[in-house]
Amino acid sequence: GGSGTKTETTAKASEKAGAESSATETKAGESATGGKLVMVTNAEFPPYEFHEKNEIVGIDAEIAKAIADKLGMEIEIQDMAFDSLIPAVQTGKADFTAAGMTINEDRKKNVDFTDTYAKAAQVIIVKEGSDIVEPDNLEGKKIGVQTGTTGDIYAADIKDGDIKRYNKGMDAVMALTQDKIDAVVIDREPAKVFVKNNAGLKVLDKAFTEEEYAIAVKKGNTELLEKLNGAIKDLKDSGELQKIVDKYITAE
Amino acid sequence: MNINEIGTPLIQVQNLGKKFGDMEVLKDISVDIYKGDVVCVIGPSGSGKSTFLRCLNRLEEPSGGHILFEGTDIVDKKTDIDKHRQKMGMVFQQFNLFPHMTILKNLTLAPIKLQGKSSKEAEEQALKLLDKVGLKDRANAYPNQLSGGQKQRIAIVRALCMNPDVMLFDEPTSALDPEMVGEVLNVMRELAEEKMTMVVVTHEMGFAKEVATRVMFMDGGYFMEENEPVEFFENPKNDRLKLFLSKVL
Amino acid sequence: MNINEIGTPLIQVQNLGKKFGDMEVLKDISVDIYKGDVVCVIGPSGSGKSTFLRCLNRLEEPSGGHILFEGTDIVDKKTDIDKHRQKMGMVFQQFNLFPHMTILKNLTLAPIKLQGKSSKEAEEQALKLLDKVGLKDRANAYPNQLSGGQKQRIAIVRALCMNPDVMLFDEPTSALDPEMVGEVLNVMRELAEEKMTMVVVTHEMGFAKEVATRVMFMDGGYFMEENEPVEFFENPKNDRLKLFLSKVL
Amino acid sequence: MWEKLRDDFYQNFIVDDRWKYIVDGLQNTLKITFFAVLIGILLGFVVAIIRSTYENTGKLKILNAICSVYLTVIRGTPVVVQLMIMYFIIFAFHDPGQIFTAILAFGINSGAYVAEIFRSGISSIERGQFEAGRSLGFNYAQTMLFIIMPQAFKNVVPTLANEFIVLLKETSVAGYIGLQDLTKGGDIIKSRTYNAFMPLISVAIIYLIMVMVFSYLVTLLERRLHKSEH
Amino acid sequence: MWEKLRDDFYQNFIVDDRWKYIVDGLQNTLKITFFAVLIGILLGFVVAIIRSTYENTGKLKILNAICSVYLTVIRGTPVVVQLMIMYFIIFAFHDPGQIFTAILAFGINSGAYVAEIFRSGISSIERGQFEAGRSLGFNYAQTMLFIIMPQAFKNVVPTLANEFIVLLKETSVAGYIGLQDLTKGGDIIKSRTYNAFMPLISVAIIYLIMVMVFSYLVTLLERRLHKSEH
Ligand SMILES: Nc1ncnc2c1ncn2[C@@H]1O[C@H](COP(=O)(O)OP(=O)(O)OP(=O)(O)O)[C@@H](O)[C@H]1O
Ligand SMILES: Nc1ncnc2c1ncn2[C@@H]1O[C@H](COP(=O)(O)OP(=O)(O)OP(=O)(O)O)[C@@H](O)[C@H]1O
Ligand SMILES: [Mg+2]
Ligand SMILES: [Mg+2]
Repeated sequence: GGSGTKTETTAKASEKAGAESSATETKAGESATGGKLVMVTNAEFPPYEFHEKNEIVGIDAEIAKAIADKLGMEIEIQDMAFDSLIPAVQTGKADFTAAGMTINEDRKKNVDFTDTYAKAAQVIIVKEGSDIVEPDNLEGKKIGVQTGTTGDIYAADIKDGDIKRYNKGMDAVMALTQDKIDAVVIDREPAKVFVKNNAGLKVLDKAFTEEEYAIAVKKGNTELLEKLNGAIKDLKDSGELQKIVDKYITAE
Repeated sequence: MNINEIGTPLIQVQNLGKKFGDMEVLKDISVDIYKGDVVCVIGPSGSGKSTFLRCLNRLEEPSGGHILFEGTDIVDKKTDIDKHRQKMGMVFQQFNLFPHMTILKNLTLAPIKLQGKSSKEAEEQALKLLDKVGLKDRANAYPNQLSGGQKQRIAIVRALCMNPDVMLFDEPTSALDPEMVGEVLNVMRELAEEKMTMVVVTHEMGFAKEVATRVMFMDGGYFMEENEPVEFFENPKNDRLKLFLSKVL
Repeated sequence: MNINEIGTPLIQVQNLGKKFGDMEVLKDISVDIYKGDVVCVIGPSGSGKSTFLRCLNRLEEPSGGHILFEGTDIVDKKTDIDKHRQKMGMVFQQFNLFPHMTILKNLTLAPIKLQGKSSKEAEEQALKLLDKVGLKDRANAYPNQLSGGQKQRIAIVRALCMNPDVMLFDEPTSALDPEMVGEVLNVMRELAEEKMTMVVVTHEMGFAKEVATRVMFMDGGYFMEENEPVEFFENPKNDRLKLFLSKVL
Repeated sequence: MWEKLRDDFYQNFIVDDRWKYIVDGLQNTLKITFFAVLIGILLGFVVAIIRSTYENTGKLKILNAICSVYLTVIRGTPVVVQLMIMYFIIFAFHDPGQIFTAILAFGINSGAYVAEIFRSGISSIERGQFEAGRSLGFNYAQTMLFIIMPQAFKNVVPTLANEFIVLLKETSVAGYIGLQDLTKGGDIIKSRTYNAFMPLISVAIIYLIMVMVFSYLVTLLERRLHKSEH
Repeated sequence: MWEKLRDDFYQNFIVDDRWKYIVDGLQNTLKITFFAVLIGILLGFVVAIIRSTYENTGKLKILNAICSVYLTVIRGTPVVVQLMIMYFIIFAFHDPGQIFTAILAFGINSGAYVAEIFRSGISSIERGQFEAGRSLGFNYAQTMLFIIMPQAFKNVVPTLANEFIVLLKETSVAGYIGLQDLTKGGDIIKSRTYNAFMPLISVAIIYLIMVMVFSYLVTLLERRLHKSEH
């Protein structure tokens, strides 16, 4: 993160937002605030976004900061439940959301997505020694997901699946370690982090689905969308994007 | 008959009726109360004594009839009843002193707020009256620090502080321990001697006999009998009154 | 002196003391109550009359002294007080009928549960007693459907249904409308005529004069004076008693 | 406007049978509430008896101390924290199912409040009733059983019935342990349709209707108790 | 065991200054609770006055009807649903900040309960007080102002103080709108350390201490009010 783009934890940040947005009320436009971009995310999704040292950090957070730097704007990151992210963007509470969000048709109806910035997949976490070895084994099992994620949406199609929807991926993982459920379907990178931090868990080799992440903005906000796409392209071309990803992912 | 019957009555009750829902508690009551009258109302429980008294200052809204107080029909909705109530002191069985104020504050609140008296003026008057009932030294006490008899004497003084033209009493001694009844009745007796007009609902037959100018027997929503005290108690005519007197005397 | 002073007393109160915290309400009281005695206790409010009466069946735990009831010291913690209470009927100022039961159930509950009587037996006795107080037709009513005087008569019958050896009354008519006092006193009068042993805290001087075998004046935690009713009321010796009588008579 | 509402309705409830989230959630909400109330009443009753007995007789000292701790802890912490502790800590190594966990957590929570309802019910019975019982010769337990309890219970029935309403609303945080109750049902729809209005308002209306119907029943009950002759 | 606890403590609170999540969260919790109570008392007072006036005099009919709807809706739905409606629907197009939204939602919720506290405070004053005031010649408003309200207010002060405790616990669901309150603070730590015990129990203990301290203050207050001579 560069200077002047320090993220803050939600509470402080939002207070500041309140104060500043009233000060810059005159600048009516698509963006919720003036010279500042408000991003919402669900900061329980390592390595893409998570709390560390009273900041929200992670791949998405850093990409967002880099984009803001490119656009010469300030960035402010707010944390909320995953299923609230799109409503927050739709209602203008935030300018965009970068939250390891997969592009899908339903979402496209409600928000506009930028070009993708990462490949992703929904994978299956199980306990070591589990009899679940591939996606087809999930039939009839208790499956934990995070409410509103693509994992949740696709898991709903599993035959006889007993879906337990948690507000946070971590709660699903904790339920798995406590044998309350049989498997967790969640995005690959967070899955790796969870498995690393919790002994006795593993990620199945075969992914549940393959997909792509993108940033979402309010429907019709083409001005911002184009700016974001431009910035993402720059970041990709300059290799900066890869550097950010490497910092969080390939280190292990 | 009545020695006080001179000039127009202070209170003229005309065809007063009061219903609670379907229950007719007062039925077509007409009675005149003159200046200086001490009217004692007796009768069995539930006969409507309190209701009658409370209609007099419209604490109960009459269902029919008129009550002329100093010439004004106070049953009329257009009458500013608050104004007339200032001239009608009321004393309750349960005292109803204001527990969050000192005695002095209890006595001066209404004169100050309603009659525009200065604190000083109001307090002087209050202390004078307190002295008369022997409670001057309790001026700064709170009601809960007083005995029942003391509370009731304060309640009487509170009403007197407004310089009322008539005093209404609803069983003022019924909530008192027996040895305190006397001190309250004494205050009322003095009031009567000073020619205060009074309407007193009471079970104290001795008081009625001695102090009243007229005693009225209420039963079933009517005044069944009315007379001077001696005649009333020694020569009751109505059967129900006879029965009632046989029980309580 | 006392016509009933034959044999051992039914209740022997010896050096009875009672404190509430630091306040000594009863101070070293000794008195004997004989079979057939009708003891009336009078005195100013707060003098300890109720406390004395309630110590007699240990509704209040005495702080000192002994109470021998039929020879057993009921102050002793080892005594099964529940057993002795069955022999001591108690009548309260506030009636304390059980509002969730019919009159008949009120009367038969204790005899059935405590004396092992059959329902039939208990009901027969209850109805007989109800008849005596003129309330047989209300057997299936609930307490709230009765007047105060009726309630108190039922409360007396409830105590009588246990065939007690003594009846304790705590101001049984103080909560009643005046015209209902008589009916309750009549029942008590009959009981006295049947030689029931009774201890009665009361403000009804007429009753005490007429019915009591002994009248006691309590003040400041002592019995200040005790005498036969005529002497007691006509020749009071104690100054405080004189003052008290002057107020209430 | 009308068009839009109809379209929203279609999107939020008809497509993919999304109304099922609501219906399933409602069932769970009712199930949890009902059983939690039962546990709460049972627990509260026992605690109230222990505390009243201790207050009146000085007996049951240790049980009373335990009850005090229970009341302090449960009344001193938010129910959602209790729920999570129940799920992630107490049942860390054994899973009795989310519904059961929720029932237990809400039941134990409710018990602490019901205990106070019962206790105030008992102490609302005039002391004279107790004395009348004792003076007839009944012992403490008999007096409670025959005389105090029947009256106390009648007094608190409406308040107890109200506890159902209180719990109905409280269970709305059950989603914290991944359980799909009514509120979570709305949440799930919201996460599918990215539309907050329709699911949230619908959920609110369903709660409102349930509370109003139940309040009405409580009123009827109160009136009947009032009318009954005793 | 002891070692493990110390280690857990270090992991959960010391590493990365994680205790800050708790402290920040606690601040938000207190801030929300405090201001929500203020709003609640203000709102509840106004509503209670309107309803009492209507009951006693038949005036203010329309205001009274509005109050009825307010009470029914707020008391008929869970606070967490109200919070989400406030955030996602009512403030859909203008964001006053999460803290402000929470304060408003909890304040409006509290107001409905406080109104009932006030109303029962008013109706706990014996009718005789009202009649004594009126019979001296005071009008309705004067009687309320000089005689009823001062007594009612004194009666309900402890219950009002209690409302602070109630709200303190209720704000634990503020995390639903992404706000970092005390409970959410513990959640964040939990999501970093994969350890439920230490953060959850710590959060519970902090709530418990706050509630106990505040309850104690309420008791002191009650005693003082009781002692005061009036
Ligand atoms: N507010 C009310 N609503 C309905 N009924 C009432 C009301 N006030 C009084 N009553 C009924 O009106 C009748 C007369 O009551 P009132 O209080 O005037 O009697 P009373 O003669 O004063 O009796 P007491 O000697 O017991 O005071 C009673 O039957 C009573 O129940
Ligand atoms: N449970 C109690 N705790 C503390 N003090 C009490 C208690 N019961 C009675 N007292 C006090 O003991 C004193 C005597 O009370 P008691 O009820 O025996 O008087 P009493 O003669 O029956 O009066 P009354 O005629 O008013 O019934 C009073 O000062 C009273 O305040
Ligand atoms: Mg009356
Ligand atoms: Mg007494």
